[in-house]
Amino acid sequence: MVPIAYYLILAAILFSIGIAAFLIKRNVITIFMSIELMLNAVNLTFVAFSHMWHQVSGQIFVFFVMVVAAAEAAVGLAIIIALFRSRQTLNVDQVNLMRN
Amino acid sequence: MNPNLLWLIPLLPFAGFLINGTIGRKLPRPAVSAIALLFTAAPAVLVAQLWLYMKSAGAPDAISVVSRPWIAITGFQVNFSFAVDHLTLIMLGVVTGVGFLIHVYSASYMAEDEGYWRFFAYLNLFMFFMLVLVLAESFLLLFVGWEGVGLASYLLIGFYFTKDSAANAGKKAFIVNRIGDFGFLLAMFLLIQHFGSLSFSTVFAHVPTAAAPFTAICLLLVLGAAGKSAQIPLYVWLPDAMEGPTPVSALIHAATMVTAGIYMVARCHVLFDRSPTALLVVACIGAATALLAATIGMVQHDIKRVLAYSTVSQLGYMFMACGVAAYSAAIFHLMTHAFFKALLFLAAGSVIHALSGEQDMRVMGGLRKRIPVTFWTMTAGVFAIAGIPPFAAFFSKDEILYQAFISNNPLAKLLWAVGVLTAFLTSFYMFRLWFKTFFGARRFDEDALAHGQSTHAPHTDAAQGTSDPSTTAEHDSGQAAHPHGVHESSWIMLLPLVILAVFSIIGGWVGIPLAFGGHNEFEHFLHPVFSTLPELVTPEHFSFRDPEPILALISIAAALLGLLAAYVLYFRSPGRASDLALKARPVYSLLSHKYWVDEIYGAVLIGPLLAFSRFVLGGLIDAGLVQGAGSAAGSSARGLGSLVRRMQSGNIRSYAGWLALGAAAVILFTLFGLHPFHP
Amino acid sequence: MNPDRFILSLILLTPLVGAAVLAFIPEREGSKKHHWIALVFTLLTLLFTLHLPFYYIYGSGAFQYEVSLPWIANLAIRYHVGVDGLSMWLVVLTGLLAPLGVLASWNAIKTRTKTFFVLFLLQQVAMIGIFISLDLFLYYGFWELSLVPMTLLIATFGRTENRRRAAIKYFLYAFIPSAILLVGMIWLYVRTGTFDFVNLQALAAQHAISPNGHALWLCSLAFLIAFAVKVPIFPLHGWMTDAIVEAPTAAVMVLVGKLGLYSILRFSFGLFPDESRHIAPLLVALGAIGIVYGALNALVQNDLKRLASFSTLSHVSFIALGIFTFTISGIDGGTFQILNESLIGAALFILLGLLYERYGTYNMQDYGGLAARHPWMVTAFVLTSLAAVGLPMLNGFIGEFLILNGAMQSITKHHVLWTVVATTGVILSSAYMLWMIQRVFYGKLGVRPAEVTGWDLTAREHLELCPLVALFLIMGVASPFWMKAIDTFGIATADKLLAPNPGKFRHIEAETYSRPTSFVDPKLGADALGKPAPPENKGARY
Amino acid sequence: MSTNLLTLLPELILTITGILVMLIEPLIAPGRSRKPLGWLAIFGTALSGIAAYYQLQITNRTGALTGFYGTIQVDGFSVFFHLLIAAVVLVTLMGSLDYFELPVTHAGEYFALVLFGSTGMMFMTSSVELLMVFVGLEISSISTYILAGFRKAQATASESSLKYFLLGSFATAFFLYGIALCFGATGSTSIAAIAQGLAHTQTPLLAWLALAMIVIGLGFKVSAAPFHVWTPDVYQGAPAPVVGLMSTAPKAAAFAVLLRILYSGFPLYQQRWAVLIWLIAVLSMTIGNLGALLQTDVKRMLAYSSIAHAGYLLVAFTAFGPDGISAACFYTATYAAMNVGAFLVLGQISGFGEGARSIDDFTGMAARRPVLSALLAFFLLSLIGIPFTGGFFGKFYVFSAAIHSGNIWLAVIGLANSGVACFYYLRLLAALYTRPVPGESSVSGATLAPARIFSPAAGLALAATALATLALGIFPGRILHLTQRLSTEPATSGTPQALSAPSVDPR
Amino acid sequence: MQIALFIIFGLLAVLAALNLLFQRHPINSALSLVVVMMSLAVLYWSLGAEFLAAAQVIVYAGAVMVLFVFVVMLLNAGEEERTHGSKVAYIAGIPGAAAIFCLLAFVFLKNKTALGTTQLGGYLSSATSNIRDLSHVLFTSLLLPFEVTSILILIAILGAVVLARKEL
Repeated sequence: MVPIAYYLILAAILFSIGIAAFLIKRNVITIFMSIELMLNAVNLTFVAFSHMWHQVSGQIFVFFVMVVAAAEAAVGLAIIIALFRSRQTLNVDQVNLMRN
Repeated sequence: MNPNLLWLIPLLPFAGFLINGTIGRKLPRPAVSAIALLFTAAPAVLVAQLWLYMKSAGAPDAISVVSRPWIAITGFQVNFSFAVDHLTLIMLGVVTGVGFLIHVYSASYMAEDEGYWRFFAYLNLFMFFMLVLVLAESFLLLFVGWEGVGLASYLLIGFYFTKDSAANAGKKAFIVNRIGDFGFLLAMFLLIQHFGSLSFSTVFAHVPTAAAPFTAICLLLVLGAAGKSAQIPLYVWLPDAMEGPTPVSALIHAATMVTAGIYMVARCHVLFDRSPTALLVVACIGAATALLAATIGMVQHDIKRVLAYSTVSQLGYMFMACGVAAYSAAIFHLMTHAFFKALLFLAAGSVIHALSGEQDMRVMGGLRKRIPVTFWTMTAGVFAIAGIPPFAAFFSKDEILYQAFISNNPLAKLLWAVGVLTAFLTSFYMFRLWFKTFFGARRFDEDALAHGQSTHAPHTDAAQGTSDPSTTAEHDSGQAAHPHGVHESSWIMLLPLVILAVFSIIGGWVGIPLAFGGHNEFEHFLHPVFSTLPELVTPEHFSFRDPEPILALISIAAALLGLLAAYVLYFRSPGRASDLALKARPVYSLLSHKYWVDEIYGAVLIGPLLAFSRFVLGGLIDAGLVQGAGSAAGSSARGLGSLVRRMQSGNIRSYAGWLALGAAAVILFTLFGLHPFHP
Repeated sequence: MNPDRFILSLILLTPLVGAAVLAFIPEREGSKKHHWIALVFTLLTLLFTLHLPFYYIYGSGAFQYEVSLPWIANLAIRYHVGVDGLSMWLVVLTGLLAPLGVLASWNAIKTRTKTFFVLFLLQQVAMIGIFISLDLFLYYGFWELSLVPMTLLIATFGRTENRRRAAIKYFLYAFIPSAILLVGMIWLYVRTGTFDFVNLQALAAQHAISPNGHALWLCSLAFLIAFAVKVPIFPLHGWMTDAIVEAPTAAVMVLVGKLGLYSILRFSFGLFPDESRHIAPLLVALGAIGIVYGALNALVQNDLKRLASFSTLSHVSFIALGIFTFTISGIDGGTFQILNESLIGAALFILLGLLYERYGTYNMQDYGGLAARHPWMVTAFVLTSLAAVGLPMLNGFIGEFLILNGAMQSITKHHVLWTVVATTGVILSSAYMLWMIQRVFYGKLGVRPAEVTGWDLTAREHLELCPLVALFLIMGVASPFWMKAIDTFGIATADKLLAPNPGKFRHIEAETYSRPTSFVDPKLGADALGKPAPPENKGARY
Repeated sequence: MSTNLLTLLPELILTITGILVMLIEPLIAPGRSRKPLGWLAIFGTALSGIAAYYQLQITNRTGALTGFYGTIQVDGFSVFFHLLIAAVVLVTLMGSLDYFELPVTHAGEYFALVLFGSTGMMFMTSSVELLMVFVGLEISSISTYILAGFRKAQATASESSLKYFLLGSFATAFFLYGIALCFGATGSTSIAAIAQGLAHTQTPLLAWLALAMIVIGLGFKVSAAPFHVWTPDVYQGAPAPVVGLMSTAPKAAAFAVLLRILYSGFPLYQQRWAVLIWLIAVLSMTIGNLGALLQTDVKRMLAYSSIAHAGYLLVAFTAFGPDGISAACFYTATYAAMNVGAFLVLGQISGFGEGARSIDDFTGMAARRPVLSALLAFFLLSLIGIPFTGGFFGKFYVFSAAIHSGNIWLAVIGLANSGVACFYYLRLLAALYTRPVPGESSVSGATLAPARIFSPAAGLALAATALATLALGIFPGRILHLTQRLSTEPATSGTPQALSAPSVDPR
Repeated sequence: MQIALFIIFGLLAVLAALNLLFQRHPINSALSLVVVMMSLAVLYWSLGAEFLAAAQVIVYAGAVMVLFVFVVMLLNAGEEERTHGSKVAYIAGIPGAAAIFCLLAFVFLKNKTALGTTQLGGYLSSATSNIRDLSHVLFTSLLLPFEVTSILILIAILGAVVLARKEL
């Protein structure tokens, strides 16, 4: 008998931690991980609503999010590698050639 | 007589101007002067014919011609229209007659000048505008002539444009005249407002019944007249105008143009008669100017300047006459003045010519024998202006003084007293000029003159046309061009002098008042024009209680007193004048500096105006506010822009921070935002 | 085939075709090919514009040579062009100034001639478009378009290093208010569903545009401010000096005045009669202040072009003053003065350009004593200056006289005060113009002329100046030829805005000066000149 | 042809072409030019454009087509965007044929990525199912992430790519969250069903939250303030033709999605989102224009300008009803034409090496590259909104829609903004045409791409964009007609089919 | 039962997430993320999404995270340095994140009753799984997205190749 709202709040907590991690972390890979964390939070929301509405489409959505996350991971990590090659750093604070 | 010939009167000189102005440079000098003379003589002939016609029995009081409209908008129309009545006729006679004589004189006087063709083109242009002025049948057309003669005056004063003083004087003349025109324009606007027309006939026909601000209109017109006729406070340009060649001074700045103001006031007498205040102002201005200019004239050394101040002073007389509603007296004096002042200037020109350009009276003297014709003609002029009977000005000046005395003007007696005092001063300074120039010892260096070098005037050293024209700054340069000893002028120059001298003597006889047994034909002649005045004094009403003879005696006495004073100071004991000047040093200095009027104008009006323009308008408002508003807007936009730039730190984390903040804001707004349409 | 149907489109298209032709002709160093082609096209345009006055029906105040075709049907936007008494002469004027501009650039523009003439012709297209458009959308198109070639001309051919800044400044000053103008126009469109000026004017006359007076008021302000900046009217002239100082002669000739003033007359007065009347006292005051302000500033300039720019400000302020008096005299005079101002300004700037070509400076202190060297130039210069200061018998006088007269007859607040203030401009203008002449042409030979040998006007330069000078004289003497068209507009506009006050002005029949006893038929003189001139003071309205 | 296939036709053609490109790529020797692949891609894109036009003819006759269980809907609205995207891609491909110089490989992949990415964009515009939208969005996003970092040699390229990727994913998470909440509020992810569900939802707060999240996610994609921060950096680092592409086509698609979701998904909350969009529009216009004022890098400046243009476009959203949609579609088209054109010119002028970057580098360019300068000037004028260009008519249409709906002050702000905007466009414009200061050459010839005559393809592309920009300004009638017709469609889109019916109840 | 699962794994997920936040070495963070994912898998299962639970473990925790760890290893990423990058992230971002959380929580709590609760036993008591329904929907009404995902994956491969390949 757990209220759906609790699941949602749990998801919100994770989502917010994800945002916070994006803001605080300096390592590009960790920042990327925090995005994954946010996506997971959204997934939890989907599943909770899916449960609430008795509809599988929410779950299918999660399934697609996983696929997309995987694809993004592939591309994102490739980008990170490319960046590392040209800059020799993973610290986002040093990735600010372009500004203003 | 075909009235369309009226068009020709001004247009012929204009044709002369066009011919000489465009191709004159390529023509030989005789051709230039022939053209100019021809196109000046022809109008004179026409005017003579007109005169004969108008004098003949049964002739209309006025003839007029009207052209197609010049300005035509709904509700307001101005045509080119000329009209000739007796007033115009006198003016036409003066302008064409004196004008022609001066043209003749110039042909010789300017013979050596490089800008010969230009000079005659300008002179013809002046004739055109002056004739338009006097022929005009509407205020606007009169204004055309008014401005036009100002233009011609500007061009002729600045004829020796390479000389800064000449260019300055021309500019000053034009601008000061423009101040007068400012008043004239405003007066015209008021006339349109209240009469719906600028035609003399229309306006004057409605004046008796109309309720218009006549005082305002008249005062504005007076401002215009004061500018043109060199009255206080706008007289300052006329003395400077002597920078122009002497014939110009004679024609424009003595005989014709400067009298336009008097002509205009006389022409508008219907308006002035409705406003006693304006008349009073006119009279006061006239009297004050007459006195002021006469006092200054006493201490001038430049022969032309003496004459210039005398012109201002005489114009003051005419103004005063207008101010006491003695318009025909004013016009009478205008006419005689045209004769004798033109004569004086031309004779002065002859003197200058004789001395190869020298104008300073202090280095003249004893010329009586050397240039006898000039001397005798000049003498006629001097006696005329001094008011010695029976010379012309005696009658006209006397008429003015008499009219002032008997007028119902509250200041009548004072005006008369000022007039008499001025008459004394006039006589004094004119005889001073006469004595200093023609009598006494020779004060010039004849050898130097013979070699073309003046001990006094450094500006006569370079001969025109022989050196770089741009560096040649000549004063009446035609004179310096042929350095030789003191000599009498050619007969071409002397002939006009003689003719004018004759007129200076007999010119006043047409207006001998009844008191002296005359018929005052002049006044009768003008009667149709000034018919609103009370009926003329007829012999039946004549009585010996009339003060005219006594007044005349007083003014003759004043003139003789002036002669005597000048005789004592400048002939009998020439040193006494300078002693007197030393004794009364402050007064002398005040007079010789012309009451510091130019300086006061400079310091009070022009200087502050320029400073205000430069610093307040140019600096504070234009650079500060107008430009500053733009740049302030620009820089504030840039400031905001740099804020936006600072948002863009280049750091991904800060970008995410903005995103998060923005997201929070959007969510917040969506949930709790203002929803005007939503409960 | 009746050319009336397409003459306006032809006038509009000819320079456009010219620009296109020029754009495809390769440019070679030192070649005058582009000059000639531009000259041919501008002359062709002039020729076409001359059709207008010759076949114009002068009695009618309606739009003529009208064409109205659907353009963007979905939004009721039409290609609607036509001219009336206000715009007809302006079109001719634009046609006239273009060849003169080309001639004035003959030697001044040596490099990048293609760019120059393409832009120049485009500028002409835009200006003609502005004058003939009767559809608000079409009008706005040309209005904004007119900014572009000018901006580029200034940026490309500006004289000093400041040119880029000046160009941007000009554009910004003109564009930002125009953007707000667009809001006003769209608002009108939304309210009425039409962009057609004729329809809108009819609606405005019936007060049927919007019952919301407040919105209407704001809308009229949007219009007025956009136009006033372009004119420029006194405090909004921040762009002007820099632009004039930088721009090449041919561009300056068409830079100031007529577009904005025309637009005020056409659109502000046509669409917002009541609002315009409301704001008239302010504009009259600004006009009068602008006259004096411009004149006083001109008095203290050392740079010839800056002086000319302030004198231009003074002159356009005259016109603004005149049209906002809402009197026939003021509006007629103002409209006529637009023509005069353009011609005089053109002549003045051409002359300054010629001086610059010879001596390479606009600094007056470097000049002096040129009159002896360039008699023809000084003649043209003096004539132009005299026309500018309003010497009678030259064109400037008639405009200024009617304007000031209108100001005096107006019933706006404090009109007498402003008339007096404005009339002082007559004094001041002569002061600065004559001072300029003196400093440039009179006195001793100046620094620059002493170093450089100049030459008097060449045949081509005579060709540039002679038509202008001739026009000064002709327009000064025969103004009714122009005025009869302008007056139809004046009547229509002033009537609507200001009901005649029959009590104030008395109806006066003009009469001839001659007495009945005259032996001459007074008409005789008139007949001899070709046409009787019966005075036609039908109902004195001012 | 089955309906399903017909609804997919353009996407299908693009996909197949992309696969062909990838298949042929290894067959070309490493050192050889990849141009044939480019031509293939161009051919495929053109074909898909024709297919989209064919779809338009079909829908003209039969009305909207739906396919694949109602996940996609082909109507005038989607076809309009299909055509637009196809056109943008076509022009970009033509313009970038010569862009990749030989030592730089991956030209084949570039063409394939562009093709696949445009497939995703097309899917976005035609789908009425949020899952499909999401997948399409990811396809287009990921391909643009990659394309942004294509000039790997430049340090800025990978940085640009990384920033875009990280922040894009961050925003995607929000978008996704929005979809989740939407699903939570209505029990469906089909747009039509959402609209129905919202009518009687128990949890309107959730729906509002969903609305906010979706606006955030899509706001990021269209680079509307305050979600614009990535734009300048990414545009600056990315290759010019790619910027041209990604500032227009994905944006157009995102706008299409936003239009569909807002107008047909959330019509009930119109007042609520209208105010929100109002604010975002004002903020975007203002920040975009102010930010651009001080820029010296041309691409960065144009990036800010694209933020501002997103703001102008959003103005149209606030005009309720068909007017707004029509205006938004029209503006998208004009914006695409002029912006792609501008970036193509930049690419042609500065080349792959990007020799000319700052405004000063362009000083006096008109003397050296007259045609390109004239074209750039023309595009800049259109961006300013000078009449007789598409930019003007678009702006005019947008603001007249806004005024029509009573948003006069929004129009005033917007147009005042466009006044500010002209300052920075003019700086570039004036620089192009100013004579360079003598003695101080702006850019040495070496850093510039050699002043070659650009290839016929690029010339064609430039001519096409310029003509389109001009035509949209002078004869906007046809496009206007189309957008006005389609403007009624999003509101009726999506017949709720399978998804709206409660799925199998587990019990 | 369910509440116990929720509390335990929910707490675990939050703690692991916080650990991700506070760990300075990326490997530690990665492992924390794995813990989060595992916990979520349990929660999915408790909400009746068995298939997702499995997929979460296999795809996410298994494949994706391995990739992460691999890259961390490949790039030899060490502990992150303390650099002073952005104040905005702290000044604007953290309050923003907090505000987002508060707003979300506010909405969820406000609608707590309307959202209802999980049925005790729900899927857990059901003998059948929902995989059939899932696959039915996936291959009928959501067939197109499923197919189109292949393009996505293709792009990902392409991109990875393009970006990660060393230039000559």
